[in-house]
Amino acid sequence: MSVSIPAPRSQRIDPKYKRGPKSRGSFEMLAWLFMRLSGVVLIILIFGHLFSNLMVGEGISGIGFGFVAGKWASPLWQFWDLAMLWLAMLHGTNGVRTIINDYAEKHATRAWLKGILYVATIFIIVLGSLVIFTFDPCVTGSTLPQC
Amino acid sequence: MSKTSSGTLYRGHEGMWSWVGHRVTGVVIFLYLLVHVLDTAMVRVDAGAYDAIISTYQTPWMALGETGLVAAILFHAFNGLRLILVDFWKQGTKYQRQMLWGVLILWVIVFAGFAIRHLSIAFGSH
Amino acid sequence: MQVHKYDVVIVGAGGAGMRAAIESGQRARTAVLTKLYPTRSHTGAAQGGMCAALANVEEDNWEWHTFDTIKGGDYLVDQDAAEVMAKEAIDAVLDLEKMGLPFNRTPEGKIDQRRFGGHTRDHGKAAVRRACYAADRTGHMILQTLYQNCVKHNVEFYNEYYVLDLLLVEEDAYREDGTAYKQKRVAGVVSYDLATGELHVFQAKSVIFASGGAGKVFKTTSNAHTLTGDGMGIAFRAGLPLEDMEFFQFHPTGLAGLGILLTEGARGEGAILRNSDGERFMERYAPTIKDLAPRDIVARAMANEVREGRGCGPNKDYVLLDLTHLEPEHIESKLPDITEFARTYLGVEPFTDPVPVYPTAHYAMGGVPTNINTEVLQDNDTVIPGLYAAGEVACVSVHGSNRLGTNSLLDINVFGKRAGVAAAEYSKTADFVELPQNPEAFVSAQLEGVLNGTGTERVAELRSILQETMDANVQVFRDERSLKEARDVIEDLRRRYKNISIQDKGKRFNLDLLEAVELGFLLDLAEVITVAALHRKESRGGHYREDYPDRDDENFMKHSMSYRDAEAVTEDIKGIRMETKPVVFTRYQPMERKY
Amino acid sequence: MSTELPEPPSKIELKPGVGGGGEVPSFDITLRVRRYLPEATADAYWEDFKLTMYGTDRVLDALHKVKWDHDGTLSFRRSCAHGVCGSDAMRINGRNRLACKTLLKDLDTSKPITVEAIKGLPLEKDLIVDMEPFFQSYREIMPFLISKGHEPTKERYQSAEDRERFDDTTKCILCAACTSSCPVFWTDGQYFGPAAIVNAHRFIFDSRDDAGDMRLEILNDKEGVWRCRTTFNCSEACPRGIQVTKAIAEVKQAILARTV
Ligand SMILES: Cc1cc2nc3c(=O)[nH]c(=O)nc-3n(C[C@H](O)[C@H](O)[C@H](O)COP(=O)(O)OP(=O)(O)OC[C@H]3O[C@@H](n4cnc5c(N)ncnc54)[C@H](O)[C@@H]3O)c2cc1C
Ligand code: HEM
Ligand code: SF4
Ligand code: F3S
Ligand code: FES
Repeated sequence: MSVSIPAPRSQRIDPKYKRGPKSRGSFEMLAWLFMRLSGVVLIILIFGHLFSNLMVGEGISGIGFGFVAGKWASPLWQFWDLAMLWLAMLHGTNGVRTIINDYAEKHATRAWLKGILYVATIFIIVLGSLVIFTFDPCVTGSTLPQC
Repeated sequence: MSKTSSGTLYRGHEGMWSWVGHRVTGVVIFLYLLVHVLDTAMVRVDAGAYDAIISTYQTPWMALGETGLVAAILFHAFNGLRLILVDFWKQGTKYQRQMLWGVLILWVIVFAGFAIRHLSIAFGSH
Repeated sequence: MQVHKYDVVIVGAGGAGMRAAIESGQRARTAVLTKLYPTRSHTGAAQGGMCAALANVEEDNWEWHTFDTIKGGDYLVDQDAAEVMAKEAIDAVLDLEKMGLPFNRTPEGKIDQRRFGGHTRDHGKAAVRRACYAADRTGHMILQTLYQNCVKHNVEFYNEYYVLDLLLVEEDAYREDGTAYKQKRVAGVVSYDLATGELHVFQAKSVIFASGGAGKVFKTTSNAHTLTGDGMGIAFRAGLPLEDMEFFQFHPTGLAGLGILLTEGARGEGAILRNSDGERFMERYAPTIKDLAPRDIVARAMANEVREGRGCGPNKDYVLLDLTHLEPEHIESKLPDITEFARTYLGVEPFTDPVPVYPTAHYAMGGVPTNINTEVLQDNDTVIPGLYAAGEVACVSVHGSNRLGTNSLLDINVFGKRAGVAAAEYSKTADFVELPQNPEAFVSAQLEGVLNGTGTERVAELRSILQETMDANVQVFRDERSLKEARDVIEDLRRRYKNISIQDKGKRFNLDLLEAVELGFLLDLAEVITVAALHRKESRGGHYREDYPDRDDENFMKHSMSYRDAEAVTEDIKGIRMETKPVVFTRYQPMERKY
Repeated sequence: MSTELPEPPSKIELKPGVGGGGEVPSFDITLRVRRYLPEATADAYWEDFKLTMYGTDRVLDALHKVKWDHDGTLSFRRSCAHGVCGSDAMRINGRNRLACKTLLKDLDTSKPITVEAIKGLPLEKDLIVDMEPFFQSYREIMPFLISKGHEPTKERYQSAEDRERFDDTTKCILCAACTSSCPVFWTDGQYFGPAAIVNAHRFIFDSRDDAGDMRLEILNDKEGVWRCRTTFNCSEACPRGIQVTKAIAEVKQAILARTV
């Protein structure tokens, strides 16, 4: 039964529990606040989106290129979807960031995962925004009457 | 060393399990959102391709998935409101449990309404 | 083995130890050794209050407080010490307030005060509001506040270090009259690190003992499992005397059968005791202050009611604490914790039903003798340079033969502070005393002995026999027969103790081993208590001999001093020598004690 | 100040059977303990003990019975035995409780009662964990009164309402039941944890204290209050009935109010 026993333990802290340097500024607070504010707005945006896409008219069966073109003809829906895209992506990204912080213990793993997350987020937001702004009802394959 | 103490499950109460639900639904929605933006982006490439993708959404299997997703969104949304009330309403921490029951009731009602309409459309049209 | 060097080493991190540490830590390099995390100390269990003649709610002054303390202790109190305590009480409370203690407040915002047993206006005229309190968790708030201030001052703690030996060296010295004697000096302490099983020797210029009480010699007790009288036991083994050990306080209101305390503050807030006839029996025993009579009187009254068949319950073995006539909101705001104890542990709802209570072993009035500067004495008047003691482990003696409620939290603050200052000041002028050869030899042999023991006796069994016999024979009522019975049982247990074995042979957190060591202290102390009680053939304060029911000032108005002495035989016990020490009188002459 | 009460009657009629009692029922239980003896085996394992216990016995009594009558190597911390010292927080039937405050008869004795160490702190032996990281977080929030200005000669005055403001959080006995029940704390042990926040709250809302801002600054950290996900495990676990999550919410709001 020879086991090595660590040195006297008084006030010894397992390195795992040593806190890193203090974070500066109020980023975490703002992120927290943003989660709640964006959450409230997202409820309206997402419920409106789901309702108009899936509940009224023919619901899911009615969705197609024409449906999208019809919607984005109105600046209101353009703005609606743009806001939803941004808020949901930022909200979701921040959420996933917290989750990574929680469960990825190694610093390097954390950095990698968050790197991938941010790249994906930027890509999706930029892509989505471009799609909404540069939407062209007469893209190849369009069978809309105005083309 | 601490593995031995954390290996087993903590039973927790409603609060903990609702948080687990909130977290899981949050991630699910996020992953879906990534895909959803990509597929919607097809409208910028080719209208036919977009329609083709959307038509897969219209199959019964995808409709079921879609229903699940909405279930997740509804829970996440209502529970999100509960969390906001817990944070900002003075009595929020006191009534968190009652609010959770409220969330679940609301969730069942709204989800039932949605599911009936959505599934009848999805299955009806095929 | 490791050796550490500190100016001041404090043994114990309860109220007394941490109050000392706050003073000493700011003046000298100080280490606090404690077998529990500081906030686990039993000071945190204290409920009712800490008294001081602040006169915040009604007229009061420290002289009345002095008088009450002396009378409460049945005149066995050293009056100079009582004066010091009552006078410094006011600053002790204010110090705590300044450190942040959240006392309950009066409508004007001052510290609120409540009544407590034996505290009176103008020498016994009526009960007075003297106890400062924080709901019914005054001790908790004191312990937390002191720990907080230790954190503030960066006090060095060695948590879960059991001190098991005191290192004393002896020198030849001469008294003023030319007679030679052996002067003891303190070199340090030996401790056992629970986490690793290693011994650590702490060399120190000053050592303060603040290791608390010894309630676990009894079965029914309000004291924690860890209050095994280690400090007293260590001092006794190191050849120091123990003073007034026969005086053990039994608190009237322990939850029946469990011993968990319901504060006297409950009676201070208006609760009363009733017997099986529903009678408020204290009207018969103490017509003036009734339920708020000092603890020894109330405890005896209760035991007497039970003995005479007026006890309640199926076995008629307890009486009732009645709070039902009080306003529920009032109870809820002033006594939230104890009502919860009644609910949790007995399933009784105190708002509507009276609570079963019976006296429970509570407080050791005796202990390591010190003077008013907290310096430990090696005999009646020779100070051991560098060795101090404060709190329940010590006997100054401010409590005499019976402590008044709230005077202990006061004691630990007043004398804890004094000890901290004195020990630090001493360490500035003194040098280290050289450690003896192999300082840890005694402890390591003792531990090896237990670890390698192959006997058949089990620690838990011996301990429970000890505790039962002490409850049965050395409790509220004692007489020659019962004390002799206890003595014989203890003698037998001591023999069996040599033949123990334990199951845990490891080095990590070997609590099995330490329980065996603690049992050794308990046996020593139980023996001293019993022998001292046999020796005092009178009744006084907490010590009530049915065969000698009266106080006998002529023969016994003096402190008892028990020494360990291999040669001596007292009351048929070999190894204990009894001596006496005069009581200090300043201004109050003994009177009959009536309330 | 206590109100003056009328003298209670000298004699009353007692209800029959007052004080309860009667035969103390005994019952059999299986205590299933998560053992970990680092000097003997590398891993933790479950061990069952069959015991006969009595009416008012608590889980602590059952543990004592094992230690004293069956297996002396079983190790756990305890001291006061009535819920005021905070030594014996452990996971009983999957949830954090104090062993000395959990009556066996309140548990389902038909099934084994499981007992294991609290989660998230380094396990040292059986039910004993290393508490230092926990106390370290506590120390970091400056848990002591800091007041500027001159010391009054007598006490500082404080109105009863101001005193009441932080009453709840003064009850904390630092048992760690809350922090070790927090799913966020389990993840990496970096989160300050509810207990530290409770003790910060005790000073932030004390009208006599002047360093509230500093404590808010400390807790406005990536490991501070914002990591709380309001799972309420802490509030449910607290043996002192402290509204822990509420205290955390109040601290969050104080930080918000101060920055915005
Ligand atoms: C339930 C209860 C209620 C009470 N209520 C009141 C009240 O209302 N008013 C009042 O005035 N008094 C009250 N008292 C009495 C008072 O609380 C105690 O007498 C007082 O707190 C003792 O303080 P202390 O510092 O001497 O010891 P403790 O607080 O008991 O501390 C002892 C310390 O010594 C350490 N220690 C012990 N042995 C060793 C060792 N071998 N090695 C290292 N460290 C060791 C322990 O770890 C601990 O830190 C009450 C007592 C009890 C039990
Ligand atoms: C419908 C309206 C929504 C509301 C009201 C809402 C509300 C919230 C709130 C309040 C939080 C913070 C929880 C906490 O701090 O404990 C949160 C977290 C989160 N949300 Fe949402 N949300 C909504 C939509 C979304 C969407 C669309 C996504 C995905 C893109 C999403 C993904 C997440 C994620 C991943 C988290 C982190 C979960 C965690 O840390 O446990 N949410 N949500
Ligand atoms: S807040 Fe409650 S659970 Fe947490 S440490 Fe304090 S007493 Fe224990
Ligand atoms: S359990 Fe943890 S997540 Fe918040 S509510 Fe309590 S601190
Ligand atoms: S033993 Fe003190 S809290 Fe349980």
